[in-house]
Amino acid sequence: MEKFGFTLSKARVIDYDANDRSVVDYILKREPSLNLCIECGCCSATCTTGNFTGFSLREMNILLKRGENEQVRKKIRTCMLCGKCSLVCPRGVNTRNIVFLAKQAFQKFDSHAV
Amino acid sequence: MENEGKKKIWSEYQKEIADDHFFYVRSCIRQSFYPGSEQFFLDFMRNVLGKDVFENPSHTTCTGIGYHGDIVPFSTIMTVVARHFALMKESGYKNIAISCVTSFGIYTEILETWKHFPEELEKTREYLYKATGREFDIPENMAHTSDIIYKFRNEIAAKSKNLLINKKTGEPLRVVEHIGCHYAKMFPKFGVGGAEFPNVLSGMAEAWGGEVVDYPERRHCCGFGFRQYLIQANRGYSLSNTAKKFSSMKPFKPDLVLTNCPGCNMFMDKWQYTIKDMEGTTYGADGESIPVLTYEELAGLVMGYNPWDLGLQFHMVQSEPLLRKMGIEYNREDKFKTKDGRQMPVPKNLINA
Amino acid sequence: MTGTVVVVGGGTAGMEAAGQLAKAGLSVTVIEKEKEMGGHLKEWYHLFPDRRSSSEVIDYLMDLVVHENIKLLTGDSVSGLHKKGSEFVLNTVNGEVIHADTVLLATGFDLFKSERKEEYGYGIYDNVITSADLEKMFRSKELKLINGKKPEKIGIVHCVGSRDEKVGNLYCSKLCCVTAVKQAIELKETLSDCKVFCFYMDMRMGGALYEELYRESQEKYGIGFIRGKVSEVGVNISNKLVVKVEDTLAGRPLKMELDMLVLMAGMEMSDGGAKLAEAGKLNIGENRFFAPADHHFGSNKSNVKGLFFAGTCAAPMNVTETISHARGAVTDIINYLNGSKK
Amino acid sequence: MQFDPFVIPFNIGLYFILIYAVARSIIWFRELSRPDKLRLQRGFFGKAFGQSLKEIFLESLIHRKILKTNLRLGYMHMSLAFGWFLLILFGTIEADIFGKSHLNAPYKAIFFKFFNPDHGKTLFEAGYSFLMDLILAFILSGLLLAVFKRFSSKAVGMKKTTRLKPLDKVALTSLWLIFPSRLIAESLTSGAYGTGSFLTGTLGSWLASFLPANELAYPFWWLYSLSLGTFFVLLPLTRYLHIPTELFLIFMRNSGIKTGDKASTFSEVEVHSCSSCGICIDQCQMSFSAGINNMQSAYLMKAIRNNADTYDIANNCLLCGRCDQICPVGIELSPIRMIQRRAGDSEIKYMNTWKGYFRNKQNLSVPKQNFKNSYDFLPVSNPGKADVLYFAGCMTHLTPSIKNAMTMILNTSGLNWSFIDEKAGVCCGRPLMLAGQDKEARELINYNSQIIWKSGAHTLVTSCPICYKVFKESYYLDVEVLHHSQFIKNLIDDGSVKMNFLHKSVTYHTPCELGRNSGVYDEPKEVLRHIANLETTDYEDENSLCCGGSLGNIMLSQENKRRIAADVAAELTRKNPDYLVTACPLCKKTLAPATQSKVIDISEIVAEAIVTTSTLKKNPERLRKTVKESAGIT
Repeated sequence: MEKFGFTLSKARVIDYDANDRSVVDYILKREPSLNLCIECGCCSATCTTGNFTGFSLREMNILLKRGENEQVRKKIRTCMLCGKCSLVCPRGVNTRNIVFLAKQAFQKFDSHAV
Repeated sequence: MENEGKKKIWSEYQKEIADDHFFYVRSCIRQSFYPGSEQFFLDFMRNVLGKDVFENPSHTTCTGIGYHGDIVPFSTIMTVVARHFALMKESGYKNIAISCVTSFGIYTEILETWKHFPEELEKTREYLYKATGREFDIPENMAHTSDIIYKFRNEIAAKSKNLLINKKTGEPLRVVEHIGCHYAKMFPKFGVGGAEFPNVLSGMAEAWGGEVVDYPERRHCCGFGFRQYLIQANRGYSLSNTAKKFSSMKPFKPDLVLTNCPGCNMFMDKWQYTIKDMEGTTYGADGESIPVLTYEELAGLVMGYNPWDLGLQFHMVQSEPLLRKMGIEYNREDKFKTKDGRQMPVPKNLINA
Repeated sequence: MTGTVVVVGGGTAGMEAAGQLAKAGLSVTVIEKEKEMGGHLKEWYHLFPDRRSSSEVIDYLMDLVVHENIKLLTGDSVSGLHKKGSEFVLNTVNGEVIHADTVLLATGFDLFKSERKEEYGYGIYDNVITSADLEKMFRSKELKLINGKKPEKIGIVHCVGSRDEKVGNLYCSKLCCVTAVKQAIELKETLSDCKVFCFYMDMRMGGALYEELYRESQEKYGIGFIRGKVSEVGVNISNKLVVKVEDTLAGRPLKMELDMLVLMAGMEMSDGGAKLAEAGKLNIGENRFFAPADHHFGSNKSNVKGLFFAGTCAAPMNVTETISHARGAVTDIINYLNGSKK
Repeated sequence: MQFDPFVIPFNIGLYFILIYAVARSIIWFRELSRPDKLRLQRGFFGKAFGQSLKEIFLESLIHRKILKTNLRLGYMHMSLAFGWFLLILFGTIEADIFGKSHLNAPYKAIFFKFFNPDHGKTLFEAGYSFLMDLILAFILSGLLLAVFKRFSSKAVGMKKTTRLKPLDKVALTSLWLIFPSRLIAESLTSGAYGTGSFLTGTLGSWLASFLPANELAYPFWWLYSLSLGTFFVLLPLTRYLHIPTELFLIFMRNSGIKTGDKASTFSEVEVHSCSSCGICIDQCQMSFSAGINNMQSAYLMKAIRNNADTYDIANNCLLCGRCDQICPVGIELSPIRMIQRRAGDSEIKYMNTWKGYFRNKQNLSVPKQNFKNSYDFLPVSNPGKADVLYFAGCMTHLTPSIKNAMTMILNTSGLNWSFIDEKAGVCCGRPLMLAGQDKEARELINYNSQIIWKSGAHTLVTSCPICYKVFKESYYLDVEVLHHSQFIKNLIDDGSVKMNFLHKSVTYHTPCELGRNSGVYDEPKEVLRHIANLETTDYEDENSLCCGGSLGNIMLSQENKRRIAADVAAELTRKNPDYLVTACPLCKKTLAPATQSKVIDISEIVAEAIVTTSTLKKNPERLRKTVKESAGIT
């Protein structure tokens, strides 16, 4: 690239149809309450981990739904499963189980990939 | 459904295009990168249609690139444009024909500004007078030269020697039309067919037998973006936008890209080379790159001009594949010969050659 | 009591008001430009939030207007309106000249012409339709694409022609959100295995039971909601629609292939209403609907004494609100006539 | 030498099961961890042996615990187990005394009547026959109940009963056939020979009156032998394995072996000791409040025995510990559930070889390492020095009233204290553990431990029982860990705070994590008795209910949580107390919306009752008075 002094960067666009939503399907099958999220952000606001890092459950929900799994894969490891999010959710989303299942899905699919 | 719908929109966006007596203002980069284009326009207007097209040697750049590069302030560029109007007045013309979409955008922007803020107009008159002692009138009719070619597209079709049809298969050629953002996106009423479904180039392509393809990123910028290009470290943005656009049109297997903007033409042409060089991607059918032509160059081909007189050899993406499809004879030897037959140095890395 | 009233417009508001006025003993003339009474309600399939059939409401209104005190002039419209002293004189296109003590304008609304949002390609791309078109499909039980196939992925765009200064409408049409949710549910009921996405700027679920419907759409039907206004629509090589939108909650642009796109066209002041406003020198608001004399206790009163209005010619409102607004107008008219036209 | 071919099936069965038992116990013993081996040996030759025998008698035969909780069900189990035991015992004696020779092969005792048909003529013999008939009748009565239970579990006073797998059905039928066939066989023989007592004799003579008794007897003796044989051979494949296994369990437990935190011989013995009596199902709130009847411990044990997927069962549980409390076999159910959760995907599956008679462990694990949590983002924190640390915990931060109350109490106590998670607290780690993610939890535990060590405190007070349990059990700290109810109790005892008596009636909800799971029952109640009128409820101490909000259940929907909470709140507010007091922020948060009555934490009511230092300054003689005196109560 030094030949040009600049590079060709990948588009930031979420290509919905190209993305892999197997993780969110896995979760929805077991925890349909994920559908109820209205992205109010209450969970992220109270989040114990969010107090220290940029981890946002709200963001995670949406990225999972869009199949943007890679970002979630990294961040979700910082969740402490303390369950405050479930207590504050106005829509009764079982957020704790969603995190739990997401981790599980990643683990399952990773190990299958191996 | 599609065409009826578009016609309906076009009917709402028809603009007055003068018929004769044009004051012609050139484009800075076209005359250096694609010299055949303006050459053809003048030749076609004067010698084929016998129109009066006047050029004033004291005409300068509109400083649009400087303006969009945040170097030239608005008051300055207004004065520069005012000077052009003054030159036009002095040469006794009322219809301005602008060869460059960037300039065209600047002119429309300035005219709109003056309309909504007359005080700016007065200031500009004052600046110009103080600086040059000149006075000016606002043109009665302002057209981009692609508007004018659009106006006379059927005359060209009538005189055509080669149509946009694949000689072998008889299929119409698939044309991607790319309208420069500054042509109508700012002020749809100044563009033939408006901003969303412009007709100025598609009209030509269809009149000359081609088939226009609509693809998801049709409206997307060519990637020039002035500032993004002018700073080397930022050129990645420019390049990435062009790549996005081409990968969106790739499935349609276009035979050529038709542009009406010097910048677009340059970037869609040269970035194809860069992308190919960087990661080996090409966007045309069977591994070729897509020739990018200006409307004058295409009109020239349709009317049977010699491709080398039109300066097609000065593109990064060579147009031989297109010429073959259209069944146009060309002479390999003459390709890089001057008029008086001297051999010019042959550039390396040409694509499609 | 006695008195004559002309009701302009035979839609929900006009019919309700006419019926109530007639009951009160006033002699009423209703002028409706269409051949049939009923207005927009005729084109609608089901109503939110309870999804009852709109025809039931029409039947109710029809019963109301069949009354000896009511004279129906269908297929006619007002060409002139002026006030002589305390009396109004109306000329109709069919040449009728009507004198009346009061006039009630119930000229309703026009749906926003979606062609004006050129970037959505309504009337250009196959399978870009409006909410009204979709209702027609539901009524005719023929929910399919131009090529006759069943759509598998459907997008719904909220706020088409509402909250959009580019088309000169700054106001919220108020019903599109809930209509979108209602239609999304009906789509899922008709085609259970198709995916439905709503592209919204805000979910404005203000009315009674609207939020519950929204929740149901997520819980029971798994409708997807993507916050962001569609910026442009194109077609790809397989002739599928491609929408570009920013998923504002992910903070990233998003592109999605769709088989069908439904535009939630907003409400605008009807042309008829606008003409009358000019003819009768009536004040209109920034939103181009009739401007009420007072926003709190004069929402049926115009700036001309004895001239009232009811329903969606005053502002976007749903059927329930329209009927209440019409009844409000009736009270104002009766008071006006009792109060010897002060 | 008396012999008849029909005894062969029985003999096969008997010797098979004996050999099997020996082999199985050897395998299990081999699999025991070294310390457990030692424990077992010590236990075997120590007083544990005596205890075990006693317990075997009381539990395995008499089924005392079941009798306590459910008389009819207890009777059913007792009649079968104890009755059969007596039958064998006295049968052997009978064979020994009245038989032709002494020290007979076992089958003699079982088929005594066949080999001595005319036995029972003399008075003494008749008396003995009477005893034998009595025992048989006792068993049959139990059997009758068992048959009822199958068809309507209400008959034995149970709401729910466990579902069976086919093999169980076969074994069950053979079990059911044993005693009726014996009855008929004996009766017919007696009938033929005019012997037998009130049961066999009467039935016999009646049958003989219209049937060829002697001819008919023989096939029934075959049936008797066959059903015995079949039952013994199938035993290891069915839940009836619990009958012998329970003996091992009792020995092991009395020798001090515990379940531990991963699968072991002991946990396997426990799993096999479950008789699927179903008492845990009736005890489970998931069942009677939320109507979920597929995840109770009996089903978990069965799923493990059948190598089924235990994921949903293991995770869909409140871990309230009510079933551990009631289990008549004394299986440590929650620990076993936790083993399943920890195992997650990397579970050790038991592959059946030899049609399941012996199971060899096979690790079908999915490596968990590739997806571990990381908390390296946690900042280094340096708390100030203090004697007492207060750790509110995540949940308490959602109930600020508790935080404020505790702050007020701690300030009044005049102790040098510091609030370690006031600004930014880190989770205690228990929630991760409950989800079976101990490794991850360890990271948080280490982080919090650092803070606590640095502070140099001697006491750690928590408001949340969840934190309390983990601090107490899983942290290695040199501080005294107290739940705030205990802490307050101490303050009152050593007089460092004074209370006013509130003329208010309260009921107390024991949080699972504090009560059953940590054994703290009395301190909160004593505190409450000290300052208010504490009403009792039907669900005290071990029998207390779970609020439904438990972090133990990761799957339960909000809707079902609400249903459980509603039932609990209703039960605890029957007497319309002024306050429903609990000692857990999560319980408070869960119960509060489920009832009209005011739900508060014990710290809040204490804060209400506490005498602030300022008032003490104003009237110093308040110091001398007791709470009740100052309230004018004698």
